[in-house]
Amino acid sequence: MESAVWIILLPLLTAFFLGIFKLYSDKLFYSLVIVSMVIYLYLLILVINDSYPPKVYSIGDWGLLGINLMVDSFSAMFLLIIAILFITVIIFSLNYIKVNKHKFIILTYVMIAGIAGMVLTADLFNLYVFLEVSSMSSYALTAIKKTDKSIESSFKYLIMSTFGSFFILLATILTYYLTGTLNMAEISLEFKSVPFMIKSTIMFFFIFGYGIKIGLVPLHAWMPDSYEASPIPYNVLSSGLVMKSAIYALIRLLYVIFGVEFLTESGILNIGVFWGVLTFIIAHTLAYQQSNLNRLLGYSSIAQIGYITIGLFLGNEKGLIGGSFHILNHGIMKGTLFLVLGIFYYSLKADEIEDIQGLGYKFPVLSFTFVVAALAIVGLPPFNGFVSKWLIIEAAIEAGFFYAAFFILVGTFLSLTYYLKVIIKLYTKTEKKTLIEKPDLSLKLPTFFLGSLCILFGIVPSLPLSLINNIPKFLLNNSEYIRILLGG
Amino acid sequence: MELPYVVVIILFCLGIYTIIMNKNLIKIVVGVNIVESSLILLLILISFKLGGTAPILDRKYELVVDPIPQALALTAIVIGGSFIAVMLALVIKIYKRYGTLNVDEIRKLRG
Amino acid sequence: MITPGFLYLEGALFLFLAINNKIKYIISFLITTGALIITFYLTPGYSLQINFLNYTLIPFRVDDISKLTGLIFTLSGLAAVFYSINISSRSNLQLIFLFIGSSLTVVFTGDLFILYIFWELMEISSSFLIITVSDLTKKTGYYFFLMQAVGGLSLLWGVFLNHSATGSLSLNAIETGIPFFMIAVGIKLAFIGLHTWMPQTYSKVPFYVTVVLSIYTTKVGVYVMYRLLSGINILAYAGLISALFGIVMALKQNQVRKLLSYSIITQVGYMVIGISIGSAAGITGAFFHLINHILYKTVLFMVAGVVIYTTGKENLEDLGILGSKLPITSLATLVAFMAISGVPFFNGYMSKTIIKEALQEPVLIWGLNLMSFGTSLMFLKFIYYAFFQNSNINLNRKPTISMQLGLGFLTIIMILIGINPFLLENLTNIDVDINYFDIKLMLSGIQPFLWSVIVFILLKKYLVKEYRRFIYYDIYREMAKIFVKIGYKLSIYHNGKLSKYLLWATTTLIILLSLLI
Amino acid sequence: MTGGKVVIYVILNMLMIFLLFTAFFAVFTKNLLNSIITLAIFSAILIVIFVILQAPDAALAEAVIGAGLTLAFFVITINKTKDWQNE
Amino acid sequence: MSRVHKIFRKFYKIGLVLFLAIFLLFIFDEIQNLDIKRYLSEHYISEGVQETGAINLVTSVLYDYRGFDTLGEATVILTAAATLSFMAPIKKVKMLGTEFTIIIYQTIIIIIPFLVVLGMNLIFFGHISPGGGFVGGVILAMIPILVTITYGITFSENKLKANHKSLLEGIGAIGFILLGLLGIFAGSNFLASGQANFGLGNPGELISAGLIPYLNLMIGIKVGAGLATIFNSLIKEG
Repeated sequence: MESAVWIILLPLLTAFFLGIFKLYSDKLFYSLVIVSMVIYLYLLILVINDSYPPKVYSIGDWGLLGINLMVDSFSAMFLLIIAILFITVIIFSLNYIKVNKHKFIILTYVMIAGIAGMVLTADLFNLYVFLEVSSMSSYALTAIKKTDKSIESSFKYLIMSTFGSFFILLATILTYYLTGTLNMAEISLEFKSVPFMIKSTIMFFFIFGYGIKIGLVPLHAWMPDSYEASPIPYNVLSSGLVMKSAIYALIRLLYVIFGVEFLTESGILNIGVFWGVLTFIIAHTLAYQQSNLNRLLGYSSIAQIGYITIGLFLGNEKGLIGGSFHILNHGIMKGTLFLVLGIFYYSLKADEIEDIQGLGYKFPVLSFTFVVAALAIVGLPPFNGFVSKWLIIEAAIEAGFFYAAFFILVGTFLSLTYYLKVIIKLYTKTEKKTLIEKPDLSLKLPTFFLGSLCILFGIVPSLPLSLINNIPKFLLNNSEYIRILLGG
Repeated sequence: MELPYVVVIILFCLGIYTIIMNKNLIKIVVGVNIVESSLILLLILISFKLGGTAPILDRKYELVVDPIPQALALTAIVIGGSFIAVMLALVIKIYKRYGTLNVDEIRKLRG
Repeated sequence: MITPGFLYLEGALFLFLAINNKIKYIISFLITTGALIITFYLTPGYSLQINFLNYTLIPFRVDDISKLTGLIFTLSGLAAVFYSINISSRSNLQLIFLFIGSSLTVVFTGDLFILYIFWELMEISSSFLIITVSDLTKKTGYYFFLMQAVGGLSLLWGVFLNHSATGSLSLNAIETGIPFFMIAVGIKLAFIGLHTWMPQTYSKVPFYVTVVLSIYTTKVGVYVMYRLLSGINILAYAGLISALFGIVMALKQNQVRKLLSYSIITQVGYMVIGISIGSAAGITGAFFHLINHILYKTVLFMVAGVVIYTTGKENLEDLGILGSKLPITSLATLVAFMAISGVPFFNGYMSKTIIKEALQEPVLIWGLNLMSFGTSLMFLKFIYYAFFQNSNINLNRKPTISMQLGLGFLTIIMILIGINPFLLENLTNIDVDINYFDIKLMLSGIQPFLWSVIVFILLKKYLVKEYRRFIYYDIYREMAKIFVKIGYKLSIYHNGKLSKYLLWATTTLIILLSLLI
Repeated sequence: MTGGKVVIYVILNMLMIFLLFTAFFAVFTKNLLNSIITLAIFSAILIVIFVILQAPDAALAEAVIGAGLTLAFFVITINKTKDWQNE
Repeated sequence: MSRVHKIFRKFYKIGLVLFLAIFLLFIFDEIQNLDIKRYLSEHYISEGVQETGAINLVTSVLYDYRGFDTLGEATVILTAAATLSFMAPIKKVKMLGTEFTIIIYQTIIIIIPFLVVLGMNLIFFGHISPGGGFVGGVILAMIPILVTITYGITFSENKLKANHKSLLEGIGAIGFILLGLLGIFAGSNFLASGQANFGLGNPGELISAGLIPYLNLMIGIKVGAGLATIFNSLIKEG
């Protein structure tokens, strides 16, 4: 299992080398970007392939004394998202980004390293450190356009998210104080003897801290701003990876450290489901009001996070599968939407709803991709969003949360209202617009790739599900996970 | 309950209070700094054992304080320092763009 | 997989190859006739299964009713496609193929999952057809799509409830969630109260789209109603009420396609009554009526289309173009009129008779008479404008050959069925032992028509006079207004003040912590 | 415990009180420069506390980063934004 | 916004914070009277010196047991430096614009060598005495910072180019990872020094503790360069 650590090291090394190369030669810079990207893809596939049964990699060969990385199906699913989105975004941004291109690519690599660390690590403080790495690069990427709005949104993001990470750090310290260790498995063994009150307090600190980074209503307020003001390739990663990595870490902590029995008895599952419903209802209602497309898609991302939260907080097998599948699908669908929007912005600086009027006849294929992704994210068959929503609703009914299941359908209707608004504007004829710049293949290819995945995963959902179906084994009964992590 | 922990809690809440209460950006950063210091102090406190010596074992020792939280504290200090640097840079930028340090007047993004 | 539905769906794909018109004709001809032939040679009882996400689904299953419906769908599909093939653009033709294909799949499906999926596909394709077909129909398409989406989602919710209760996805085991199925079907059927999408849509979109939509949308609703909710007697009275409502509304219209769409509501009333009786005779009558109704209503919409195509206007006065100037169209109009008002020796008569024979309750029987009375009344208005009102409009272009082909084709079939009603029975070996040409039946069938003629002659000046556009209160728009208002209030709250956001965050934290105490 | 330890203990608690005072002053003073300087004193007291708590590494790090660099950053910020009247 | 409303908001916020404080007090009080286990740190204290060869346990934890965290925080500093450097505009801005007396200038020149020695000392004796890469690096970073403060940004940028700083930073970071990779090449895992039996030497000497001194050096270079970059960019802000 040598390659697990490379998942984190390769982007870091690449970023550092790029930092040196950008001083000297552009050719070297871009060739290194391409090469490392290809190698990284290969490594990811390698790790994803032998992710079952889970493997443990111990940094410095210290075993339980040091930091361990662990790859199980949940992390493998997330690595799959990284593999899909990261590659496409890098290819896309090679031509798209105009200002601070080198810095953008370097920071993206750093962010990917941080996210990979969050995904793989099995150590509490290490999780915090990598969270800070990815957050720091996210603030930088949000501010990278250096316009007023981007600076402002980056500052808001920074303050809010630091506010959250205080509580994460506090909870981490308390956990160490109570258990004397930082390894997740040992913590969860020690936690058996910790009184209920303190345990649930620590849990609430974790939930609050990560909730700000996830963007659950009403902790979401920084998020649409950052979407509106940051470059579109980063928006893809932000909606696909940053929010998702936070919810990944939260779920990992809740299910592995605290265990599902504690979650049920402390009633956090009900709170989570209710919170998810609240989140997507309010986010959909707000998204209808937006005139800026980035902002609209941002609110829609918050809403989708609501669905994912419901799925993952149901605490049953189907729910975990559906939620994880929706994480993957939402990354793909929102990525497609953002990339199409990016091409529109690239070719005629259009990011308001008014500006895209009539583009359906100027870019027929791109608009078709947009429509497909929009219908998929609304959750209409036969696209991938429908399958995961079906799974989530079924799980909700199975767990007895009928109101959640019903409101998911209401949310589907609400999301249709604003996406249909955009689509109709897209297909409303208007006077000729002049292209500022013609989009070339390196912009269109990633977009079509993601769009085709929307249809493929909708018609043949068994492809990703074969990987995802193993997830509940190690989350629902964490004893399995603990046994493997302890090297038993 | 010992006084130092009370101090830690008071500092923590004071920082939170500053962040959510104060309208001045620099004051907000000051609050962030105070919260981080309080957390570092907490780390050092939980590492401390009465009568323990520093974790540098070049002489005879009978009781040594816990080295792990100190290492974590080091990490936390460095991370906090870099965060504060970024925050201050953003504050300067915002001041140059918006001409104000009042947090409520920085609202080009809304809705 | 060569089922008629999938044949149409593949046809939608093949049309990407259609670089010029000839290939377009060839592909459309092959697909439509092929589907017709396949459907004709289907053997009832045949079914196939696939596995999808640990369900076993039955995407294709044939029995008598579905074969009958499939036949009429493919037949009218052939007619509709050739009626509109010249006028519509290629992408719209693809959408039409998609629409027809998905409705055929719905007809032949064997479980709720596939049913839902293709139900949604129908609504998506039809909505995009409406949206992309012209610039005037954007708002209409938006309304249509949202309305249909509500139907689809309530169907889905019903499916979920039923699945969680019974654990099976089969069409026969409907136990819970009946109201949601009712809402779904009712929206498709343009039931009273849920009908608001229909008149505006059918009157705004181009006429060939109206033809296609009017063939499939409501009829699929009828078919699914038969599958899921047959034999719920109370629905018969509801169908009666909605039919009478349709008559009242139709008599107030002075635009051809609005009148026709309200008369659809009326005609659907017949089928709802027939299905809700639940007896075999009633269901057979309903489906024969479905066939006949598709035939003559399609013809009438095609006539309206010809009028629009030739004169460019579509008020009832413009029907004066009919008559000597358009011989074939006028003939078709007369036949369709006789058929729809249930005159013996025309096809409307037979199915109405079957339904009437299947009824027991006197209320329903009298309601049925009233319905046929009103129907012939409204179409007398139609005919009056068409022939008896001397008008001096002259056509500015001649109807295309393909239009007249589609028109004539259907008219001939209508006449055949009318003269030999046993044709349908032999075709789908269902026999209802009714002697259609028994004098008593014929009298009872002709009576409403004669009454309506008399009434029309007496009350002509009230019926023919110009009504202003009938204003009605649309509750759904009001709900939408409320939704938008709430959203506006919420977005005002996000006023960009960081301190406010932090306050929200802290409050959330405190709420979370106070849950512990 | 022995006398020395008692003395240390008392000193520690007094330093804690000072820490609180400095923190409150840094927060509630109107003049930004004062609050920054107070923050430096705050860090200084923190360093002493760390030393008393047997954490020389943390003390050094706090000295150079917390007291040194952060103060410099703050001073620069104040200097860049000094032409803004505080209320 | 009316005055009453304002006052209400103020008290509301104070109430929230007070609630939080009381809650935390309660929780800490609960925690105080639990028995705490420290077997991990006890293992470090008893075995750490033999296992890592570093006398300073904090350093051994920071660079050997939990070296991965150190890599992460080094990355954080690098990211911060990159962020500030792209946010800083190209044009140079004088800072305070105050002129110092000759004494200051001379003193700085005299101080610099001492700072170098101090920083290097802290770095290289990091595994023996308090200090280590971070502290030493900051001390090294003080040199360009002082130069900037006294002689102005232009002068210091001429003395030590920004490119060179970022080059140094990259070298430091890459060196850290490469040293870690030595472990893999030696047949063990990433960042293994003791396990991959690099000579631990006997504790207390300068050349001991396997990789730790070199890791210290790398981190020192990196942190120094990074913080100098951060400072200069902050000076150039606006």
